[in-house]
Formats: sequence, structure tokens, C-alpha cells
Amino acid sequence: MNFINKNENKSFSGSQDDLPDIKKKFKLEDEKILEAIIFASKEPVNINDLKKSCPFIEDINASLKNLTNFYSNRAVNLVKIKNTYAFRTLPYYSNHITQTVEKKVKLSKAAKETLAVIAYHQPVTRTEIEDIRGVSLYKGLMDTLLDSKWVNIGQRRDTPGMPVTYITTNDFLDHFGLNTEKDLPNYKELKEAGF
Amino acid sequence: MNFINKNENKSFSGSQDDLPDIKKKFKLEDEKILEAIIFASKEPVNINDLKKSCPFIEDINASLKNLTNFYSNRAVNLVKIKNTYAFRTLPYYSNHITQTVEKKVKLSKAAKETLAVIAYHQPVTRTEIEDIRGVSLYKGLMDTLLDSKWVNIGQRRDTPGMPVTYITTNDFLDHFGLNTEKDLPNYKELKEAGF
Amino acid sequence: MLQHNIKQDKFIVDLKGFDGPLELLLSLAQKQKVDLKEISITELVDQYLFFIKNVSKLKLELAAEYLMMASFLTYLKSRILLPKDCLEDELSASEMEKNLAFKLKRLSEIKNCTDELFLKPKLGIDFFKRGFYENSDKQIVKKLDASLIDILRAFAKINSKKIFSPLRFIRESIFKIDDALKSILGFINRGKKWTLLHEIIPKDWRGSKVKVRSAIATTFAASLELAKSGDCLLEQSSPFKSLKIKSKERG
Repeated sequence: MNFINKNENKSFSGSQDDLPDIKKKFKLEDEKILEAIIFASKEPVNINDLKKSCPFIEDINASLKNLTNFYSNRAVNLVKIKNTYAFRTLPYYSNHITQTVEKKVKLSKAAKETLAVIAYHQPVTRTEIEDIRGVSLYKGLMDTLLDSKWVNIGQRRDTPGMPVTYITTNDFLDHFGLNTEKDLPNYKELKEAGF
Repeated sequence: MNFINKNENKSFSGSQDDLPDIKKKFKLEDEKILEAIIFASKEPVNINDLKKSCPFIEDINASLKNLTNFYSNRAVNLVKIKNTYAFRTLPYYSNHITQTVEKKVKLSKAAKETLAVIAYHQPVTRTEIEDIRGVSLYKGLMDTLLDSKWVNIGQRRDTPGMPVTYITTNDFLDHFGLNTEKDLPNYKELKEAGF
Repeated sequence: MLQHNIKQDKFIVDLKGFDGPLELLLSLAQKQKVDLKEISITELVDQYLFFIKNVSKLKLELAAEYLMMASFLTYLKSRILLPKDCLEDELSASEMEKNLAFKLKRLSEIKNCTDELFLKPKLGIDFFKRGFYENSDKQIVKKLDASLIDILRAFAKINSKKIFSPLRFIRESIFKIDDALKSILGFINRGKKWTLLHEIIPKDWRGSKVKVRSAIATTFAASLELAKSGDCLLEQSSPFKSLKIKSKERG
């Protein structure tokens, strides 16, 4: 999604004579513009898109941080998914929300495990997945995972045969409420154990 | 949409001995539950539905009023439409930005195939595409792909007639989450993946 | 998963419960010790082989993967039991043992992580995005929508189409019956000597095997047609000998 700044509102670029109070007020305005954009957007908004559409915001990271803090003790939080931002409800309140859940393809045990191998070991080749799971991947498994939009194709591995690698997507992180792959359960422990 | 109160949380119904502080805290929880429900709802939520799904909230109108106040100076407001509630972004903020809303148009089978041929065989001429697909390209197909910004015109082929070649763009790579065209799996790899 | 009946000292198993031999091995190891670091490999090998032996009694069509693992384990056990100085090649038994233990631990970790991952709150189930989006005052831009898998499928389809292309005759190397008739008649008009049939094939049809084959077949068919109508005579001294042709003796 793209945002075009219609009228680069001059009032946002304060002169040196501005009082701190007004500055502060303007900062709040920055935040609120970001709030409006992210709230209205259907997909998580990329920080680069935010920068492009709001060139008048001096420190976008600071503004986003303020916004995150503002919502931090609410039922709706501003969450960061890799380099994108979106509002999400807290799991704590899920008991009160019943939505007609979109029917997702139920993943098989093998598919779930393969997804986990990709998540923890990415970028990972087919052979490596098979080595870790100790079994050859059945036909169509990778097809299913790619179809789920949770897995994508990464860079080819720079080894003989240049094998294709697999990685997880932002959709995957968003689905499991993770900010980055590092937030995967036991991620650190696994890496430290050399797996 | 229906709301069903899954676990009627007893802790929300404070006893008479509660201190005012705790009361206030509970009120905030009430508010936040409403906040989550209204945020996640696909349509403005009827106040009767809110009452039904949150029977533990003593004074729902007061809670809604608090919530309205909380959002009153934000870019997102809680608005009452007849007897329903919904969050709306303020037009004042959306004026700064024009959101270009993308209406997604599904690619036709022919367009998908042509795009695939260009991605895998680039730079490729029209005749070569027709040869690979075994059918002639219908009028306007290349225009559609060029409009999508996923395909661009490459260098002319140094053969008689100097035909134009087609290549994929950085937008194409961005859209499909690829680093280079070379990361696309080849036919053998696709077969292994079960395509 | 693994079910066994100790009373009968016989395993009742369903191999379908296991995603491969490594998982079976892991399941056996987990029964042995809680801490995977302390498992005894030799004991594990025995258990695996015992298991496989009993399964094969019940199921003849045992997956090749399981048998391969069995032969590897048998080899590993023999290496462990042999005195060290008997062996001189690349990988020592202890290294192989360590490697197997590592793989088991790694698989067990990923299994735990898979369970934990899928226990996490999930979007659309435990937490939610905004229910609806406003579309007032927005420029609507049409954008083509396709996912990577669409493109991959399209490509795979084109390629498989090529493999299963319909049978088509390659017309240019087929000698037409009209041309054969013309060349035979041309020959007949020139002389009356017996001539081998394949000698009257035009020169430009002798280049490739495919062309020669087609030209002989068509010339033969045409000659039969002409013999039937009485325009020429055919002679074959005995079966499988070369066929000779001559114009009909007139008068």
C-alpha cells in the first residue's frame, strides 16, 4: 500500500522560535497521523511507507515508540512485525471476542514440524529439513506450506548445486504474534545448543 | 457477528467491600474488554450485543462513555451510530494523506503463465513466449503485465527484426519476496516440492 | 504412537505413527531415559532392531527407510563393539555415536518447539486485527494480485504440458504416395530392366534413416498399387529378399 502526502502541511515544520509546548503538541500530531494511517490500513504498514507518506515527521521511530507506549496498557496494542506496524488485540481479551474464524487449512503433523524446522533454521534447504526430521518430505508438503503464505523461497545457498532455501514470512510472524524470528519459543536455547 | 461470553469472569463483579481504587481498576478492565470487542468487530457493534456478551459490566453506558473520552483527542475516535459503536479514524488526519487503496484483480491463467515464462526465461521475446506456451498471446495481455509494473521492456534482441524482449522488475521481486530471479526454483525443484 | 504390550513380550505397532526411522528411534530413546544425553546407544540399537524384527513379522512391506536405518545401526553396533585398533577408516564409532545422539536431541528439540509454537496465541483465534477498514476518500488503484505459488504452479504446468505433449507426426520426413507414384512412373517410362525397388528412391530421400524408411514404405505401397492396376511387375526371389520392379511388358 502506498501513501501520498497530499499537502505537506507547513505547520509541521516548526521554526526555531517555537515554544517547547508547541513542539510537544506537534509531536503528538505526528503520532496521531501515524495512528490514523496504521489504524485504517488493512495490512501491517511498512515503516518505509510511513516515512514516505509522512516526510515531515522528524523522528519516526520516536513517534512510533510513543504510540506503542500509549497503547501498551490498552486492550488494543501497536505491534511491530519485522519492519511493519499493525494494531492487534491482546490475547488476554480473546475470551470475549468470538469471530467467525476464517477456515485455514489444517496442517498435518509433518507440515507443522517442517514449518518449525524452517522457522528455526532458516534459510534452510530441502535436504537439511530432511536431515533434521530424518525422513524425506512427502510430495506436496512444501507446496502446501508455500500455499499457506507462511513460507517463502529465500536466496539460493552458495554451495554446489545452488539449492533453493526456504524462509518464513511476515504473515507467519503475524499469525503467531511474533515480532521477529528471535521471539520463537526457545530460540536462544536452540541456537546456543548448536542446533 | 455474535459475541459469546466464554468464561463469565467472576473477578469483574466486585463485592461491596471493594475499595474505590479497585473499583476504578475494574472499570478500566470493563472498558478494555469493550475496546477489544469493538476493535475486532467486522461491523459497528450494537449496544445490546455488548450487554449480552459482557453481562458482568455493571454500567455499560458509563464504560462506553469512558472509552469515548479516552479516544476523544486521538486520531481514532469511538463513535456512536444510532445504537451501535465503532472506531473511526478522524477525517482531519486522513486529509494529510491519500491512501491509495488497491483493488486486487486476480491474474488470468494466461497472464500467470506468461508472467512465469518471463520470470524464468528472461530476457524473452514475444515469439519465444508464444513458442513456450504453445499459444499466441491475446491482445492486451502484455499491456496488463506492463501496467502491473511487474514486467518491463528489456534490451532489443540482436537478431533479425530486433525484437523487443521482456524482463521482470524489482517490483516483481518485492511483491513475491524474492532477492533475485535466480532464487526461483527450477522445474526439477518444483517437481520435488510436489507441484 | 508406540504402543506395546509387555505381558505378551510382543510389540503391537503402527509404523504409520512415525515420521521415519529417526522418529521411531527417538521414541525408543525417550522411553529409555528422560535425559537424551544419557541414553545408551548400543541398548537403543538392540531395541530398534528388536522392534523392526517384530514389525516385519506382522508387516512384510516394511519401509525401506526403516531397513536402511536398521543396517546402519547394526554396522554402528559392530563398530562400537570391535576393539579400536581394528579400525582405521574415516569416522570412528564414537563420532558416529555422537552424531546419532546429536540428531536425536535435535529432533526432540524441534518437536518440543513445534508444540510450543502451535500453543502460542494465534491471529484470528486468540487475538484479532481490526474488524473492518474504512474506505472513504481514498484513491482506488487496480492492482494485479497473484502469489508466488500461482507463478510457480503456472511454470510447472507449462513444463509438464511440454512433457505430455500430444503425439504429432513430423510431416516433413514423410514421403508422400503421390511423389512415390511419380518417381515409379518416371522410372517405368525410361526402361524395361528389372531394378531393385529401393534404387528408384529419389536422391534427396536417402539422407537420413527416417527419410529412407518413409520413402521405402511409400514406394512399396505405390508399387503394389501400380502392379494391381497392371502398370508394372514385381518380383521377389524368396521371402525377405529384395524386391525388384519392372514395367509391364507390352504387347
